[in-house]
Amino acid sequence: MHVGLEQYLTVSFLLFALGLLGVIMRRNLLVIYMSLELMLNAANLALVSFSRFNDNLNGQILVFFIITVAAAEVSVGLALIVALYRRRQSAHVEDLTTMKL
Amino acid sequence: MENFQNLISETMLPDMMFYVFAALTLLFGVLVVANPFSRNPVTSAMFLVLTIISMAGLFVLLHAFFLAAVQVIVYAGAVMVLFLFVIMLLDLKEEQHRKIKMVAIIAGLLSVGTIVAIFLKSLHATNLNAHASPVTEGDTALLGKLLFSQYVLPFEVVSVLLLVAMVGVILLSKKNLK
Amino acid sequence: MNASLMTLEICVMALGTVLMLADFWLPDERKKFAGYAAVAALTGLLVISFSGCGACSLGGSAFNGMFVQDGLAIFFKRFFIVAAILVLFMAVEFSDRIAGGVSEYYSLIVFALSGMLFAASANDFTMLFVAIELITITFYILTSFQRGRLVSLEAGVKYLILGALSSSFMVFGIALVWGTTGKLNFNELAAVAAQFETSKIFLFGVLFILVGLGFKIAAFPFQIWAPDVYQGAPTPTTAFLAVGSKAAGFVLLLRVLFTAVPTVTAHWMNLLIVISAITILYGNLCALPQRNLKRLLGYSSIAHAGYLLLGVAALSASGQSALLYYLAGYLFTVIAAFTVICLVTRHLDNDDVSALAGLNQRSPLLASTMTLAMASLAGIPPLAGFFGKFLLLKAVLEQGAVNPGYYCLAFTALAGVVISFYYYFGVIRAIYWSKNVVDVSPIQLSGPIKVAVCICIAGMFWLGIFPTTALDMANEAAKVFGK
Amino acid sequence: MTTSILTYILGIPLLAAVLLVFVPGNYRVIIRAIALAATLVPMVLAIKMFCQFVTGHVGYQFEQQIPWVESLGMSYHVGVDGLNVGLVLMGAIVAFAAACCSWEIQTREKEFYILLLVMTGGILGAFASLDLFFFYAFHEFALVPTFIMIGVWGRSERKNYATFQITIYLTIGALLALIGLIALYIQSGAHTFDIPKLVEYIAANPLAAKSQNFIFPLLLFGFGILVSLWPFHSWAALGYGAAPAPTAMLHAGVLKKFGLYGLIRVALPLMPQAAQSWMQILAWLCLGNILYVGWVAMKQKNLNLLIGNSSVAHMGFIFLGIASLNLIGVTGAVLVMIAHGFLAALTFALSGYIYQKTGTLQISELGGLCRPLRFIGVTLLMAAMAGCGLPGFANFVGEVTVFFGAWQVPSLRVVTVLAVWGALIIGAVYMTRAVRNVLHGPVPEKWSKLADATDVWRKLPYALLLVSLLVFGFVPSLLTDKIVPDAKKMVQMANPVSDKPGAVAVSEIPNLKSALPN
Amino acid sequence: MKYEILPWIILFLPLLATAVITLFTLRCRTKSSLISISAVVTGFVLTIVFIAVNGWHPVASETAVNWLSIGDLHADFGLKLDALSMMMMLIVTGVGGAIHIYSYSYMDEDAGKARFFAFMSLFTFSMLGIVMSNNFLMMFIFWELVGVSSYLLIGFWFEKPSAGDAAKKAFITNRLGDFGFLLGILMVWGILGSLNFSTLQSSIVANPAALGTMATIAGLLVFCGAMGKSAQFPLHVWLPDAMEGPTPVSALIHAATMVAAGVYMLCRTLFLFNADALHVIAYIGGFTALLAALMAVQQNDIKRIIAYSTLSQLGYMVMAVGLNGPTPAMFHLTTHAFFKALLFLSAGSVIIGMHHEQDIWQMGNLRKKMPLTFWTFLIGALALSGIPPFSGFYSKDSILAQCLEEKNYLLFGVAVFVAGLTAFYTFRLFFVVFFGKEKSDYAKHAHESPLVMTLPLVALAVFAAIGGFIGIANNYGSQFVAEHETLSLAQQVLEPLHAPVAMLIGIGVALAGIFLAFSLYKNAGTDPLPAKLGGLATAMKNKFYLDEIYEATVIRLHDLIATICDMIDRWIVEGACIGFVRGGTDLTGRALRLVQTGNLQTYAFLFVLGVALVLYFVLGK
Repeated sequence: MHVGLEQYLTVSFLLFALGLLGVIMRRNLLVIYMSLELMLNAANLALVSFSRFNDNLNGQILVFFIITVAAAEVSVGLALIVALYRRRQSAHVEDLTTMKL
Repeated sequence: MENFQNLISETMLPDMMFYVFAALTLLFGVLVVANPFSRNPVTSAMFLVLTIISMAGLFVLLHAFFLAAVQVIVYAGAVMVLFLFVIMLLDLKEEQHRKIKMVAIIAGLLSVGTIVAIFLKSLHATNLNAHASPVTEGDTALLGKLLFSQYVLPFEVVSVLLLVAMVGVILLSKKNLK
Repeated sequence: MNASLMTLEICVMALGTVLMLADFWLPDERKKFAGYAAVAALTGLLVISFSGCGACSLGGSAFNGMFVQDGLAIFFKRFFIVAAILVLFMAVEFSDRIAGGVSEYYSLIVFALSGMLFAASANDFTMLFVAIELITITFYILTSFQRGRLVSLEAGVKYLILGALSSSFMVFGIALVWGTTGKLNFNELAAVAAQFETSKIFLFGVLFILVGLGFKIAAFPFQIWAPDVYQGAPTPTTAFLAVGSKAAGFVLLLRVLFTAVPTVTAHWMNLLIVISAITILYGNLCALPQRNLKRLLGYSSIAHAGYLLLGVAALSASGQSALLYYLAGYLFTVIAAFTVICLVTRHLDNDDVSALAGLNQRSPLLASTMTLAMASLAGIPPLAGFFGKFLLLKAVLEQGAVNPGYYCLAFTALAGVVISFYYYFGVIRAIYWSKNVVDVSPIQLSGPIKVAVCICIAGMFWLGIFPTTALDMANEAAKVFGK
Repeated sequence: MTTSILTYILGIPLLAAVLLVFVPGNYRVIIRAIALAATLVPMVLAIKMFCQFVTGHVGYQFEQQIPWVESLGMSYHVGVDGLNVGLVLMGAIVAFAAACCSWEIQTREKEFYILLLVMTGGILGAFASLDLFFFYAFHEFALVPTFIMIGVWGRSERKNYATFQITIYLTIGALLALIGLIALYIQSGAHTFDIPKLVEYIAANPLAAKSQNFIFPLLLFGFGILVSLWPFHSWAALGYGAAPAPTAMLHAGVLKKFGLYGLIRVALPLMPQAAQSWMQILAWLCLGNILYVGWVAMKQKNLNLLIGNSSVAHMGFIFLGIASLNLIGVTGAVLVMIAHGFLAALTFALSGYIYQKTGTLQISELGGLCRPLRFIGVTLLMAAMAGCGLPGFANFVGEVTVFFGAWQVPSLRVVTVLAVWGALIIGAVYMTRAVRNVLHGPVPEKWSKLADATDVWRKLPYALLLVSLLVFGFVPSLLTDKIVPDAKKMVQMANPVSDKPGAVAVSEIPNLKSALPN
Repeated sequence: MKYEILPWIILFLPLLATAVITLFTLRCRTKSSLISISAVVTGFVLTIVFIAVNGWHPVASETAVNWLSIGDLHADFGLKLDALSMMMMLIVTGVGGAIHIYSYSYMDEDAGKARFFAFMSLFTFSMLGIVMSNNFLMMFIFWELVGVSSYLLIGFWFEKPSAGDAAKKAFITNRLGDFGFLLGILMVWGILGSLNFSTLQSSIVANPAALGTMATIAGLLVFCGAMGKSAQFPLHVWLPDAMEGPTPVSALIHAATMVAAGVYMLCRTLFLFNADALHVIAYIGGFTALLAALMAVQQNDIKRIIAYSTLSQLGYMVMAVGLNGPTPAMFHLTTHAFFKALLFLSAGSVIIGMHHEQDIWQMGNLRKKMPLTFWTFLIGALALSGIPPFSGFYSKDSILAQCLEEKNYLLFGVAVFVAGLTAFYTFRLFFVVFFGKEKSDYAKHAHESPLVMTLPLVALAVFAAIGGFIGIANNYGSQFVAEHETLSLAQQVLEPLHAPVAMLIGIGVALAGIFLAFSLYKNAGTDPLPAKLGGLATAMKNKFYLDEIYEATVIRLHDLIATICDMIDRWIVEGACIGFVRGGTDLTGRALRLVQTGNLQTYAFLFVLGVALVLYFVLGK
C-alpha cells in the first residue's frame, strides 16, 4: 500500500488515542502527564504530515509553537506536581479528592 | 540492483521506513500508557523518550528535518529529562497495584474506541486532496524567516508565556514560603 | 503592519513586568501599593481605550490579519481590563492570605490579562492557541498560588491535567482544520469553509477546537472541572477565572463559530441547542444541594455558561449582542459575589454558606452587595442579570420560527432560572435569617475595596436601568459577524 | 412632555426606599415616618388622579413616555385608562394601609420598610406601565421583596416551605408570561414593546393563528399561575398564611392582580382567536377556584389559610368575567379585581392584628373576639360579609356584574350556575363559620383582656380600606363609568368579526355589533 | 308624583341612623336608641304624609337614579311607589316603630343596646329597600342586606354559642334561597333584557310567551328566594332557631316584616309566574303551613311556638299567592304583621317578667301578675286563631275563600285543618302560660312590664283587633284586581259573607281548636298530649327530624366534598404533584452531582466521554 497522508494521520490519531487512554486509565499524575505529551506529539505529527503533503510550511511553525508551549506547560505542571507531592506525599489521583460533589 | 535500490529510495524504502517507524512509535506509545510488565513511571518515561525518537524518524521521512532535531533535543532531551528528574526527586516507587476497575477500563476503551472509529470513518469519507508528490522541504532558513516575520506576534506572546512559566515554576517550587 | 494597534497589550505586558520587578525594591508592607498602582495603571488604560485614539481605532488589523482590532475586540478588551481592575482590588485584600510573592500574584493577573487581550484580538488559530495557552498556564499558577493549602494545589493539578487535555484536543483540531483547508486565518478560512462543509475530517477538527473552547467556558460536557477548581483556587483567581477566562473562551468561540466557519455553525444548530440546554440544567441542578459558596458559584457559572450559550445557539446578531451584554452584567455580578466571599472568609477555613450568617449585622454593605449579586444572577429587575436574560431569551425566541427546538431551549432556560432561584435565595437567606450566628464582629472594609464593591453595584444597576449604552456597544461589537 | 402624576406615584416609594438605605437602622421613628409619608403621598396623588380622570373618554390619560432602549422599541411609558386607573388607586391605598399595618413588624424594621416601598413602587409601576417590558419588569421587581418578606418576617413553622413554594410557583408563572410576552413582541413584527402601539399595529396586522395558539396559552397559564388559577393555586393560601400581614395585603390585594390585568390588557385584545378558543377552558378552570378552593377553604383550621383560600376562590370570579369575553363580564372582572384588592388587604390586615395580639390564628383556639376586640371584630365581620358578596361592598357589584356578563354567553351558563353556588353558598359557609368560631361564641379567659385598636392611627388602615369598599360598593359608577369605554374597546378587539357562526358574545351585544367594522 | 324626595328620605333615614350610631354614639345607649326610634317614626310619619299627598296610586310611580350601567346591564337605584309598596312601608315603619319603642325598654339592661339599635335601623333600611325597589337587582341587594341584618340580630348575643349557630344557619339557609333567586333574575334578564319590574311586566303582558320554555323554571327559581326568606319548606329550618335573637327582633324580623318579604316579592313579581309555577308554589305553601302547625303543637318554648305559627301562617300566604290570590296573601301578611308582632311582644313582655325564662311549663297563672299583657296576648291569639271580628279572621277567611274559588279542595282541606291546629296550639300556649298554677318561682314573682313596653302592645292590639276592616284589603285589591271597587266599612265588615262556606268552616274549626286546647290544658301541669299521640308527638316535638335529616344528608355531603377537596389539595396537589416535582428536582440534582467524584480520572473519563458523545452526535451518522 502506498503510504500517503491517510496513513500518517491514522498513526497520528492512534497515538493521540493512546495518549487519551493513558490519561483516563493511569492513576499516577506523572504518567498521566506523559500521556498528555503523547497527545501533543500526535498533533505535531499530524501537522508535519499535513505540512508535507499540502506543501505549506505554516504547519511546521505551529509545531514549533506547540513544542514551546508544551515545554512551558510541562515545567509548570511538574513544578505543581512536585509542590503537591511535598504537601500530600502522593502523586496518585485517588488521593486528590478533598473536593468533590 | 541499481534499479532496485532506486526503487527502494524512490518509493519502497520511505514506505517501509514509515511502517517501521510507525510501528515503533505506536508500540512504544502503548508501552508508555499500558506497559504490561511494569507500572513504574520511569519505565513509562523511558518509553516516551523512545516514542518521541521514533516519531522524529517519521518527521525525517516527512522531510521536516529541523523539527525532527527540535523534537529530539527539546522533547527527548529537555522535557523528558525534566520528567525523569522529577520522578527521581519524588522518589516515586512503582505504582501500587491498586485494584483495577474493569468497568472503568472497558468504558474508557469504549469511549476512546468510539472516537477513533469516528475519526477513521471520517478519514475514509474525506477526500484529503493531498498532493500526489509531496515536495515541501523542511527548510530551516525558510522556517526562521516565517517565524520572525509573519509569526512574530505569536512568537512574542510565547515569550511572555515562557516568562510566566518561569515565574510560576519558581514560585511553586520555592522551598520556603515567606 | 500597524503595531500601534497593540498599545494596550504592550502596556499591559510592560505593566506585568514592572510589577514583577517592583518586588525587588518594595518593602513587604508596601507591596499592597503595587496592587493599587496596577489598578491605577489599568484604569488609565481603560480610559485610553475609551478615548478613541489610534490604539483603539476600529477596523484595524495587523500581522497579516492575525490580530484584529474590531468592535468585538475593543468590547472584550474593555471588559477584561475592568475585570482585572476589580480582581486586583480583591487581590490586594487577599494578599495577606498569599504566602508566596504578592507582587508576582498581581503581575500574573496582569499577564493573564494580556493573554485575554490577545485572545480578544486573535483572528488566527496560531494566535488563538498561544493566547489561550498564555491564559491557561497563568491560571495554573494562579490557581495553585496558595501553596500552603492542599485544596489550592489540588485544584491546580486538576485544572492542569484537564486543561492540558483540552489543549491537546484543540491542538489536534487545529491541525486537522489547517490540514484540510490550508488556512489558519479566520477570514481566509471563512472564504473557503463553505467548500469543506462536507469534509468530515474538517468538521472533526472544528469539533476538537470547540472541545478546547468548551472547556474554557465550562460548557457541558466539558464542565466537570469547574466546581473543584472554583472551590480550591484563591478567591480572586476564582473570580478572574469565572469572568476573564470564561469571557476569553467566549470571544474565541464567537470568532471561530461566526467568523471562521459560519456556514458550518449554521448546520450545528441542534448541537448548540442541546449543549446549551444541558449546560443550564446541569449547572442549576447540581447547585441545588450545594453548601460551599465557591463551589455553588462554580456550578452557577456552569449554568451561566449555558445561558451565555443561548446567545451563541441563537445564531443571530441579536443573540451575539445579548451574549455580550449578559457577559458584561455577569462581570460585575460575579466579581461582587466573590469580593464578598473573599472578605467574609478572611479568617475562616471554609467557604460554607453558613459563613454568611449574620452578615447584615457585620457589614450591611457586603450583605446588600451579596444580595444584589445573587438577585442579579437570578435575573431580577432592575439588575443587570434580568435585562441580560431578557435579551437572551428574546434572541432565542426570535429563532423559534426557524426551529421549534428553540422553544424547548427557552423553556429549559426558564426551568433553569426557576431552579436557580432556590439556591440563590438560599444564599440570601443565609445572610439575613440564619439561626445560629456565630460571629458578629463587624467586618472592617478598606476604602479601596469599598470603591470596588460600589463599582460592582453601580455596574449591576447601570446595566439594568440604563442598558442603552452597553447595549449599543454590544450591538456594535456583534456587527463584526454581520459582515 | 411634563412629568406625569403617575411617575410621582410610582417614583416616590422607590426614591424613599433608596433614601431609607442611608438612614441608620435604629432611627425607627424616622424610618416609619418616611415609609408612611412615601405611601401617603402616592395615595393622595392617586386619589387626585382618580378624581381628575376624564370619564367617558377612550384612551390613555396622564401619559408620559421617555425612550429607553430605542433599538428594541422600549420606552418608559406610563398612563392610565379605565382599565387600570382603579387598580392604581387601589394599589396606592392598599400600600398606605400596608405601611400603616407594618407596626406589627418588630425586627429589622428598616429592611422591611425598604422592601415594602420597593414592592409598592413595583406594583404601582406594573399597573401604570404601558410598555410590556416595564410592565413585566416592575412586576418582577415587586415580586422578589414578597419572597424575602415571607422568608424573613413570616410566621408559622412552615414559612420556609411556603417561601419555597411561592417563589418557585410565581417565578415559573412570571417566566412563562415573559416568554409569551417576548414571543408576542417578536411575532407581531411591530418592533415595539409599547402597548398602545402594539395594539394599534396588531389591529391592523393580526397575528397569525399559529402564533396566537402558541403565545396565548403561555400568557394564560403564566399569568394564571400568578393569580393562583386552579390547579396552580396551592402556593397562595400557604404563602399568605405564612406572610406577615403587610406583605399578604400587598400581594394578595394588589400584586396578584397583575396577571389578570395582563390577561385583559395584553392577551385578550392581541390574540382574539386564541382567546375565543381558550375561554371555555378558562371558564371551567375558574370553577376549580370557586368551588374546589371554596370547599378547601371550608376545611381550614387556620384563619389565615382560610382567608388565603377564600382569596384564591375569589380569583375565580375574575377569571369567569374574563372568560365571558364581553363588556359586562370584563367590566365585572375589573371591578372584582379592585374590590378584592381592598378586601384581601383588609382581611389580612385584620388577621395580622389578631395574630399580633394572640400569637395564633388557629381557629380552634380563638373565639368570642368580638367582645375584647370590638373595632377589629366588627371590621372583620364586615370584611367577612364583603367576602361572601354582600351588597354595599364593592365585591358584590363586581361579582354580580360578572354573573350577568357570563350569563350572556350561552355556553357558559352551567359554569355560571355553579359559580353562583360558589359565591352565595360556599362563600357564605366558610365565612360565617369563621365568624362564628373566631368572633362569636364565649371568650376564652386568656383572650378577654386583649387590647383593641383604639387610637386613630391604629384604626386608620382598616377604616380606609373599609371605606373604600363601601364607597365603590355604594357608587360603583365611579368605577364603571371609567372602565366601560376602554373595556368596550378591548372587548371589540377580543371579538373580531369571525366567520365562525355562533361566535361568542358578539351576537349578544347589539351596540357592539353596530360598532364593529363590517 | 309630588314630594319625590320624601321616599328617599324615608329610605335613607334609618341608614343614616345606623351610620351615626356606629360612628359616633356607640357608647351612648340612650342617644343611640332615640336616634334609631326617631328615624323609623319619622319614616312612618313621612310615609303617611306622602300617601296623603299622592294617594295610593301616584301618577308616575317610579323615581330612579342610575346606579350601574354597563352595556346591556342597566340597573337603577329606583323606587316604585304604589299601593303595594306603600302599604308595606306603613307596616315596616309602623309596626317597626312600635317594636323600636318597645325595644327601648326591653333592651334596657343590655350593654349592647346601641349596637342593637344600629342593627335595627340597618334592618329597617334594608326592608324598606326591598319594598320600595323598582327592579330585581335592587331588590336582590336589599334582599341580601335584610339577610345580613337578620344574621346580625339573631347573633346579637353572639357570646351564646347557640345564638352564633342560629345566626349562621339562618344566613346560609337564606343564601340557598338567594342562590335560586339570583339565577332566576339572571334568567329573566337573559331572556327579557331588563331588570325593571314595570318593563318586565309590560313585556310579559304584551307577549305572555316571552319567557318561552324557561317560564316555569325561571318562576320557580325566583320563588326560591321567597322560599328562603319566607322560610318555606324545605328551607324553613332556620326560622325557629332564629328565636335566639332578642324578642323584638323576632317580632320585627321573624314575624312582621322580613319573613313576609318573600310573599311580598311573589306578589310584586306575580306576572312572572305561569300556572305550573303557581301550582308548585301553592302546594309548597300548603305543605309548609301544615308541617309547621303540626310542629308547633308540641313545642315548649314560648317563642318557638309563635315562630312555628309564623311559619305556618307564611305557608298560608304563599299558598294564597300560589292560588292566584295576591290580595288575600297580602291582606293576611298585613294582619299577620299586627297580631304576630303583638304576640311576640307580649311574649317578650312575659319573658321579661319571667326573667328570661322561656319554657311555658315554668309559667302559669300569669294573668294575675301581668294583666295588660294577658289581654293583649289574648287579642293576638284570637286574631291568629281566626275568631271574628279580629283581623286574622278576615284575612284567613279570604284565603279560604280563594281556595274554594280556585276549586282546589285539597288545599282547602289543608287550610282548614291548619286553621284548627292554629287555634289549638295558640290556646294551648295561652292556657298554659296564663292559667293554671304557677309552675316555678319565677312565675310567682313575675311582674308587669313598664309603660314603654305595654304602650306599643296596646297600639298593636288595636290594629290586630280592627285590622280586618279598615281598608287594607281594599288597597291591595286596587293594586292587583283590574276593576276593583272600593268597599265601605260596613261592606268590609261583612265581606266574609260572600263566601259563607269558608267562613263557617273557618270559624268552626277555630272554635273547635280552642275548645280542645281548653279541655286539655286548662289546668295541666304537664303536657298530656305525648301520652295520647305517642310517636307522633315525639316526631312533632323533634320537628319531624328534618334538622337531623338535613344534618345527615345535605350538610354531611357538603362537608364530605369539602373534606375530599381538602385531602386532594393536601395530598395530591400539594403532596404528590408538588412534592414529586420538588423531590424529583432535588433528587436529580443530588444524583447528577455524584459524577463530581473529585477523582481526576473520572473527570478525564467523563471529558473523553463527552467528546465521544459530541462527535457521535455530529458525525456519527
